Amino acid sequence: MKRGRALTGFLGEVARNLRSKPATILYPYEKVPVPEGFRGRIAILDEKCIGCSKCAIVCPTECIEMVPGERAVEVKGGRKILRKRKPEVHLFACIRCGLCEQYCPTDPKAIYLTTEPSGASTDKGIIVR
Amino acid sequence: MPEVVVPIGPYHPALKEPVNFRVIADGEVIVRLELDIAYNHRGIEKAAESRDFIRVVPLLERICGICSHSHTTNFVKGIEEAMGLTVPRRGQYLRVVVAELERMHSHLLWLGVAAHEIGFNTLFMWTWRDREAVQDILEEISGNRVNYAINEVGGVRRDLRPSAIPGILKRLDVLEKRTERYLELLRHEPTTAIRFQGVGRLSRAQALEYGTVGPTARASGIDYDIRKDDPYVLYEEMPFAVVTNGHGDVYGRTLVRIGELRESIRIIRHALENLPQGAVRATPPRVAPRAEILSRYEAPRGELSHFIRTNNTDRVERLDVRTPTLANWTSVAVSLVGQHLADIPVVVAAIDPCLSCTSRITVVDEGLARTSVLTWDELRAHGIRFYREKEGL
Amino acid sequence: MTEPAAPVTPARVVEAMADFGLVTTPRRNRVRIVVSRDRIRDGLLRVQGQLACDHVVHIAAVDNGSTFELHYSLTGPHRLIVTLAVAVPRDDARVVSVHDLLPPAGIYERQIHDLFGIVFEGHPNLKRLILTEDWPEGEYPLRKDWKMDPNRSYGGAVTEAK
Amino acid sequence: MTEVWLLVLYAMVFPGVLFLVIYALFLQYVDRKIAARTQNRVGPPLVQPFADVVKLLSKEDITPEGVDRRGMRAIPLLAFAAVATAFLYVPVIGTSPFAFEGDLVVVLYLLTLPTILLFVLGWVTRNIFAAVGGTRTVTQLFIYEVPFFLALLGPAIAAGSWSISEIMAWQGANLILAILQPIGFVVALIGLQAKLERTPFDIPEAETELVAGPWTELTGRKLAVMRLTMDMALVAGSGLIAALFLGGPATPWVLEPAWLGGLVGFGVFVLKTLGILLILALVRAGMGRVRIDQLNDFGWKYLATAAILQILIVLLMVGEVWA
Repeated sequence: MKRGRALTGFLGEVARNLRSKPATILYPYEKVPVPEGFRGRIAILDEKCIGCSKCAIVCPTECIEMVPGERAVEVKGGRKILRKRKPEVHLFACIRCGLCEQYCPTDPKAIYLTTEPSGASTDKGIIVR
Repeated sequence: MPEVVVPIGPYHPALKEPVNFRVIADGEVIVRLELDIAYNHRGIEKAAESRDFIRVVPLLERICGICSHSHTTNFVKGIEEAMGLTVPRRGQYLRVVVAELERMHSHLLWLGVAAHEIGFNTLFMWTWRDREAVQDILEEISGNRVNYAINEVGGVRRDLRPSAIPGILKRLDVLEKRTERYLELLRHEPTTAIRFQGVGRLSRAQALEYGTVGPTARASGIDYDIRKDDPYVLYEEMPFAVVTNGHGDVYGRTLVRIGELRESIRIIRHALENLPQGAVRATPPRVAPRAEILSRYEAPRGELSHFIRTNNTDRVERLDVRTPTLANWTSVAVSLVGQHLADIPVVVAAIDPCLSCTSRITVVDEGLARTSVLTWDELRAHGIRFYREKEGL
Repeated sequence: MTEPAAPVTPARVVEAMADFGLVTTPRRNRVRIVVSRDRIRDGLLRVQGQLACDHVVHIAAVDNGSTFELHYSLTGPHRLIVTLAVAVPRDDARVVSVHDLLPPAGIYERQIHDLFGIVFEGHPNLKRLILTEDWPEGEYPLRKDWKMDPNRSYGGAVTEAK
Repeated sequence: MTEVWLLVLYAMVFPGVLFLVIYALFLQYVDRKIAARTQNRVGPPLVQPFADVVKLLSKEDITPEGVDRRGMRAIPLLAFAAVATAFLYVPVIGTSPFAFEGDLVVVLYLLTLPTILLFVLGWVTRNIFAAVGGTRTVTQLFIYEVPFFLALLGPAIAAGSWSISEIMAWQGANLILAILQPIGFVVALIGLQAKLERTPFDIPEAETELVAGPWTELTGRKLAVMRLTMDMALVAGSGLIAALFLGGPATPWVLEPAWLGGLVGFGVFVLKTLGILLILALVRAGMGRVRIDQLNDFGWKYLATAAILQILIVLLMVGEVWA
């Protein structure tokens, strides 16, 4: 008896699925919705960066490289300093853990994760500047 | 029919990860089997010794893609114990929420894999569809669908937005209905019944003798669950029951996992509804004093234990990981003897083996001057030469 | 998993195991006993017999420099973790196998043998488990003094420096 | 249709080989689409099966070392030819012009040929998975073939003829046999499912155990032809069951002109085969794979018994009505 009910339940679901919309989407043509706070592609806000290298130190994959990028920047308290270096990220070595964003001392963050998916590429060496 | 050696793996459609069984079968019945798991060694234990506590957590998360939260929670709670650090209640509750969501997605994934192993692809697709809902919740909480990157020494890295909670609870209701449906289906669908019942049987005594853990042990009637036996991250405040049964076969393990899905939903509901206010993390000291910790955790696959030794520095002196899969392997070899060839996939799958967890330790030669990028032809030539020599051709 | 007559408490473990060596209780449900290398089987038998430990949690190996340390952690229905710590000298890295007392120990011992080079005497199948099959013999990567030899092949095809 | 060129047209174009190939690909599409939709997926586009065949045809064709190259190449072609020939006797528009007394037996044997060839294939390709799969193929053949033949014997006894077209005509005069012989109909459907090695009877090629069973070493063109053969066997098998149990393409009234009758008959054929496919596809979607020993139990205990029971009932009925 119970068995019969379970099986009709199963067949009912099969019939419902035949009528309803598929759960999958045709990916490159339809976009996947991402929630607020999604960890996506990394981005750098160069004018805020003070060149402190904290991001490069905490990065677990060591994908952040500090390169020369001299520029006058404002630090907390309105003081102006001359920064020596700026970060560059090897995009496909980045695991989007967000530690760099967490440890970045500036406000707004000079290095942060966007909500845009990283996507794929045939070029392994893409660098985010 | 004489004895035949059926090589299963390292590349085989039934295995999602590389492992090699040499199955010696007499016709369709298995006589003996030999096991080799050395295909996935990544040197994580060695690498962990050279990273500080901030940078080691994302590494440990990558021991396994499915139980990533288990490894990090187990590690950070060990380090917190060594430091004598108290983690804020809200942080602990969030750890529990993510841990139970992880258990749910792991069990749903397992259910799909088990169904696929017996060729029941509809059930496979359905469970994986529902698993998406769990991952959506995880994505909402942590920003990632796998490898949540939410743990750190001292607490969790992200707070949960209060506005997200009603949506999550609504999704849990749907998942609860689905869980009941799967339970009903597995109990009554004829092909799953004949393929699961009586297959890969382990008696209670055998399960104890071969040191099984997790759902494998609980399906043999052993009441062994670290969440109850050695409570961590406030599990003592959570309402749940340890699911056991006495079937001892693949069917029993399936029932245990589905039962745990239910319990997980209960825990998550409780945790979200009673989420304490306050901070989600405490600031940890930079170094951990000298200590020796055996940290245990009930991962979806069973008891996970990390042996951690710290030595007054900001990194571990030794991290020894014992994964649930390694504990369960011995029992697989035992329970497969005398079974049919056709049962290998489902019996192996029944412990939910996670090989990337188990053989995690090839050495990354960062310091080496030469690059280790091989062209396809070089790799192919090497493979052919190696096996010629090995097989004496 | 039958409870012994007296409930197993840390105090009882201390009492039962006092003749083996230093017994410490680092935490509420953890007991650590230092056992000498020759008495490890006796220790395990005692733990299994008198303290009803029937489940091996972990066999951990640590490199202490001049010695290796093996930690056999067991538990039972009392959920108390009893750890037997055994020191094994580095230049004579041998210890007797306990695969017959604890069947799951067989696979853990293989793993430790593979990574630390500790020989478990009496183990029936001490073959390579974790490392790749073309890993060189006699190299144990988890020893602290292990350094990669740039002139050796550690598996995979050898390519020249670029 | 007595002129030779008409016969050639019939054999080669419509409803012969060309149509068979196209319709086989279409049925594969329907089958995959139904499976996908029950699983809540989108499923393949209409041209996907065709694209698959084209892709496979363009792929590298590998013969394993030490295997007889010509023999291995001949196997898929032989299977293809057997199924294509069998299809000539299956009525698609009206009756088949090749029909003769006894064509039912010929069709059954021709449809068995691909299975036997799969076993041979498994045996010659020197692969352990293929060999085990080949053994399972034959074991399974012994299990389902007897009930399947018995089930198809029922209509022949009832109609008193060994010709598919005659049986069809008999159903036109009486009732369709799915109603008269429901047990036989069900057994025949199960037998067909097993013959086509579809879940729950895909034991010989169980992916998670034997990689692809006898198919393991097939690549490129050989694989394309073999897969096409199995799809064609689906058309031929469902067409056969449609003819024997559902009255085939016959229409209960005579339509004028003749081409209209043919067209309607063809439509009826398509509808009936699609109906049978729907059942087969739902069974495939709704079940897991059984084990060979479990199939043995099921086949001999229940399936064979049911088939024999049906034959006894038919014999009794025939005796009563026509004695």
